[in-house]
Amino acid sequence: MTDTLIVLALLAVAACATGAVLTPDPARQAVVLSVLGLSLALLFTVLQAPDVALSQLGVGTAVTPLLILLTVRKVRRSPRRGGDQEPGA
Amino acid sequence: MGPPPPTVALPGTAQLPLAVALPGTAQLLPLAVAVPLLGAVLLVVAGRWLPRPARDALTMVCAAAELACLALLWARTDDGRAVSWMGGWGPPGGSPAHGSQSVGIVLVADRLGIGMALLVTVLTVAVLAYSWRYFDEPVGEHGGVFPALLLLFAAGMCGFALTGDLFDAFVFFELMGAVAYALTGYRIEDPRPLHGALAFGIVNSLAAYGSLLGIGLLYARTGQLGLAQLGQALDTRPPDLLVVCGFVLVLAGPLVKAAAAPFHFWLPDAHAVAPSPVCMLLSGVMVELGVYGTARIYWVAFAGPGGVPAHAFRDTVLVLGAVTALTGAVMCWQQRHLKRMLAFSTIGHIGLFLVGVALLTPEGLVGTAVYVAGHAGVKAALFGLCGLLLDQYGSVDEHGLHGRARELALPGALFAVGGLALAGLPPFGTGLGKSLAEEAGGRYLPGLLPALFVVVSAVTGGAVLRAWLRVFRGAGPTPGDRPGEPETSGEGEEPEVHSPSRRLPAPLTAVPAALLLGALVIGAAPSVGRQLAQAARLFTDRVGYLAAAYQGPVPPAPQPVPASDWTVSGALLGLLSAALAVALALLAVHFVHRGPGAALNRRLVLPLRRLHSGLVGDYVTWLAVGLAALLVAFVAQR
Amino acid sequence: MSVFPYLVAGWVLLAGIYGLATSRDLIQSVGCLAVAQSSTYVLLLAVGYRRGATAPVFADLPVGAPVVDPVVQALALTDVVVGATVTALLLALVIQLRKRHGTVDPERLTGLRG
Amino acid sequence: MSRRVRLLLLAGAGLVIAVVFAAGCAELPPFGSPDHPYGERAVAAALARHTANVVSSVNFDQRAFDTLGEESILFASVLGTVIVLRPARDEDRQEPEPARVLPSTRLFGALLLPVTLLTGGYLVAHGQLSPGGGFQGGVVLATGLHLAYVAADYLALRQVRPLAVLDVADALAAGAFSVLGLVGLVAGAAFLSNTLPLGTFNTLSSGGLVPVINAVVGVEVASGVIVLLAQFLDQAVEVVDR
Amino acid sequence: MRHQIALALLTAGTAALVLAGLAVLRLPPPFLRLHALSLASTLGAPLVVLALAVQTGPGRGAVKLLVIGSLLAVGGTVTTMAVGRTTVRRERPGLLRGNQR
Amino acid sequence: MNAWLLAAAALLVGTIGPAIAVALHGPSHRRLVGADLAGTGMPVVFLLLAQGYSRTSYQDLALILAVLAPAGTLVFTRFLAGERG
Repeated sequence: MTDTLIVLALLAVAACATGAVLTPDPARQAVVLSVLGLSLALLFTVLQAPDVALSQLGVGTAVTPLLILLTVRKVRRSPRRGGDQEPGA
Repeated sequence: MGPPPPTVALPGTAQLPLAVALPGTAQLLPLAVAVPLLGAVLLVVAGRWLPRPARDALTMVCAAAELACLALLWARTDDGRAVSWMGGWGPPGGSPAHGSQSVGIVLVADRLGIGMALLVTVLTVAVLAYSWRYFDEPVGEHGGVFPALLLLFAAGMCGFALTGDLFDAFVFFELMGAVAYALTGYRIEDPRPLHGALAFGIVNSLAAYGSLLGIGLLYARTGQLGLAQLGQALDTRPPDLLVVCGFVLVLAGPLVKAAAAPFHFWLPDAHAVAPSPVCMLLSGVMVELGVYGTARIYWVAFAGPGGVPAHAFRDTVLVLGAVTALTGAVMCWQQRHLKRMLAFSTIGHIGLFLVGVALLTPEGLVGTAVYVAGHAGVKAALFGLCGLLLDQYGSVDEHGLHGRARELALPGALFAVGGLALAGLPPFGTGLGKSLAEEAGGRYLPGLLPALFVVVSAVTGGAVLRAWLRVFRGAGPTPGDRPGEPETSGEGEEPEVHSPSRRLPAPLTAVPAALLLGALVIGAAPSVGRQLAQAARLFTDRVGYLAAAYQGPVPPAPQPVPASDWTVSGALLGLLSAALAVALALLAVHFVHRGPGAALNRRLVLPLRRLHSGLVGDYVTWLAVGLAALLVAFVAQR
Repeated sequence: MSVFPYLVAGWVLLAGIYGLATSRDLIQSVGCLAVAQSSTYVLLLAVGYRRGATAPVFADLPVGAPVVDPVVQALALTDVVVGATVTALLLALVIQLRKRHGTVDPERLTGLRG
Repeated sequence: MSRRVRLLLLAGAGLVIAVVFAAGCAELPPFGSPDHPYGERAVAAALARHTANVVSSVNFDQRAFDTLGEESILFASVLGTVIVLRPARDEDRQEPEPARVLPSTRLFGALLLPVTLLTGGYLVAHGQLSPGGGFQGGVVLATGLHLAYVAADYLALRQVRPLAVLDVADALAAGAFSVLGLVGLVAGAAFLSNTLPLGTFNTLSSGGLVPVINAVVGVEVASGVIVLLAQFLDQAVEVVDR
Repeated sequence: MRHQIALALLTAGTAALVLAGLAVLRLPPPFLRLHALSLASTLGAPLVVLALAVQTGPGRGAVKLLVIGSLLAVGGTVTTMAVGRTTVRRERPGLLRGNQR
Repeated sequence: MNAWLLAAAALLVGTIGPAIAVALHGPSHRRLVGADLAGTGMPVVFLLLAQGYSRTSYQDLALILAVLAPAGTLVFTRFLAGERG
């Protein structure tokens, strides 16, 4: 059973990581990265590393995506390249 | 259960009578890291209130304390090693038999490691003196941040040089990396520094993560993180693919830091654009620490029977070094952006250092050590002089500055001397190092390796002399632009200081002069070479390192102390490369349009220049290609 | 199963490298760098795992119970901090770069070449 | 280098790396193997020092020097970010407008803010007993503070965030770590040695130096991350080109 | 007996959460997906938490679980509303003309 | 093998899996639905794991996530809505 859980968590991590690098738009990537952070935290928990999982929750799901989002917002709001919205939105 | 018996590590060396007042040898090691850290904190806290002179003085005091600490350490270690277990977590019971049973981090300093740390600190002091009146630094809230970052940089580099633990080395690697990215992007008003800093940051971080993966693999195999413990544990079974894979991955970080081709692309981008005082540190010592790290990791952990075979390391790194040296030299010759030219010349010399290390002999190592020390002085002086040009004319473009710096007599003379010293003119340290390394290389590949040394140092020195002739002497016609070719011009730089009409500040000339003098002393004073020769012998003594890290009695080093004196052939070769450099420079300046090499240029040089595209994606690709090539090379020679 | 976790770590690293090499947006590059870094966590913690063991926290555990390797966890913890701060620094550089260059597309940054 | 060439090179290199890495992994001890010599030693050492959370013991006692380096990286990155994002000569600050927020969001944020701060404090305080510690708690504290931004707006956040104080706190905490190391030297032991009384196993004050370093790290991480996020928020919300 | 109740609650909660997951996956219209979200946070998660609390029995542990459960329910509801608002703005800008900028 | 771990595995397949799948496709606000679902489902998984491994201290993970995940989602909705402030 524990092995099944570990395999599931590993698959989630691999899927999210692959999805994150294949997402060219940074705002969308930020969403995927936050899910990647969650999957990593899950993996760490099933690997019996709650300490690392906790910091991953803080960093991976909150701080890093927030920083990326703030950067995206700053970059998109700068006036020198007006009207540059998220493609497909 | 009670607390374990205190396992306080005591130094293996005799205590001087002074030791009552001064910290013990083992205590000096962590102090060398803690002093600049504390200094940085002080500066950040006090910097917002202190006026600039007080801040500069405080910075100097911290750097001087660090210097004193390391000098004391150098004096105390003599022909031995200082060992310090952090937190007192040494081998249980302090017994060497349990050396592999410790849980802590060990700092191990021999004179090469201390020497690197000393070099870091001396250059930091020089940089602080240089930037005394250099920047218009931000005031108020951000006051003191620049010197604080410099001190943190020094702490990171010293920690990396002194640590005897692989993961700890990674941490300090990242510390110097993070500070270096910030310092490179320091001039935010100019777009190019930010571009260069970003390429630097991404490529270096990626390589560091590669290193960490390697550390993970090696930990899984051995259950150790200390270099000595790791080496001993690896020796318990024959090497396999895992060891090769771990070795190459671990080396990714140091080799990228050392800018070995094809991991070097970030370096010219970063060094061309970083503030000149920062370039002095980056080119003078940080890049060399990559070579140092490579050598240390190989020697302690992988030189045993369970590691990587010596012939594999020697041949692979020799090729790597030669490719790096040639790439650096060719690209250096092509530059008109003076700082970028110096950056490529650093790559050329790094290639030579790698060749010297790859010989795996104390002779090659002492040559490299002297060369590194001399090169640090010369290269830092040249970057300082470029900063002076930037300060006075707002440009570092060889073509744009043509003849404009005629009135700067003393800086001009220093620049010329720097070029000659870079080419290996005796009796500069660069010349002595080159001669020693040539001799050691000649014993392995007669003719070929000495020729490599002569050619690379002549071309890089020649490029500097060419720039000197044009910028400071106004010689020859002004070269035209080369349309359609990839090129970085040095014009339109945001000046680093915003009062260009002022008088030339004295430190901008005095510091380069002092640095050149230092490079001269390294070559001319025989005691420097002799001490480094002893240090090199100690460095190559793996058994001794392991014993010292385990706090056991250290057997005397088996090899004899390598020679470290000038030889006639070495001096002649130094003169030859200096003469070649002068000839190349004169040819380039006066016969600029009549080159027979136009076809060669189009076929070979232009594609090479195109590869330096400034694209992070390309650089990452080359990083992967380089790693794959190293893997193939080491697997094939297993 | 005996090597699958290690292979996932390798896969994540290669995915990160691929993302970095093909990225057309520097913010996205920094995200890819974070992905590449997560491979190190996966490898370290996989190395430290021990079947049938639990977390090395003895507050609610009898002394002597089998636990997984605490050292790699400490290393991974250090690594997480390092990664987050370096990401922040790189993103700060991207912001300034955008201000000065007007673009975050690496292909349009042509100031440094040759 | 064209995109095609780059991809081809990358594919080739990736293939080689993948093959060698996989072959190397095959030589590793199989996943989940019971053999962890360093881990065993670390567990014994932590128990001997009365620290229930062995990871905290490794981070703050046995390998505290790593953590010193790590905190310096944090400190340096915060400094670097502050200096890179410092206001340039051609930029202005613009007072942000109050934002419109759903009433449910506002209420939720106001409720959650104290809960988050409490949770963060709890995580820091229990670092040597249960999973968590200075780093994790610090991040939660810092993120929690930004709930004020989510729930109300930037103006509200600025009122609960004494940035200058946090700036200094970050630096002082970084310095305190080194000073704690020096305490060992002054006491005649090694750098960063655990010279404090070890206390009773499984209580808040057990572990000697561990809870102290833990608290210092908590302060540094919390203030550092807040300053870091503040820089980015400033950029995203306040700073405009002139 | 307590264990049986816990298992029953667990089964129900898990079923609700899985149903929500499948619904999010299978329902193409974005607004219907939001219903699935609220199913997860207001029914699935609290049921599972309740199961755990029943299994733990009265005491501090159960209180902590219930606190977490209520946080989940409240947080899930609030975020669902916020996600809903964003979805509306992006997909049907006309619906919320008053809030448009 | 116990019921709690079994339920956790079921949630991973039935809830987290679809959440990841949704988070990997479409424009940001649709991905957000997946992220939100993962943010709701994952704390439950953590609680189940804590019970299944008989380690109550793992519950802190769920607590932290229950506090942080809504904050993260709210930040996303705020920025993706394209409003200022």
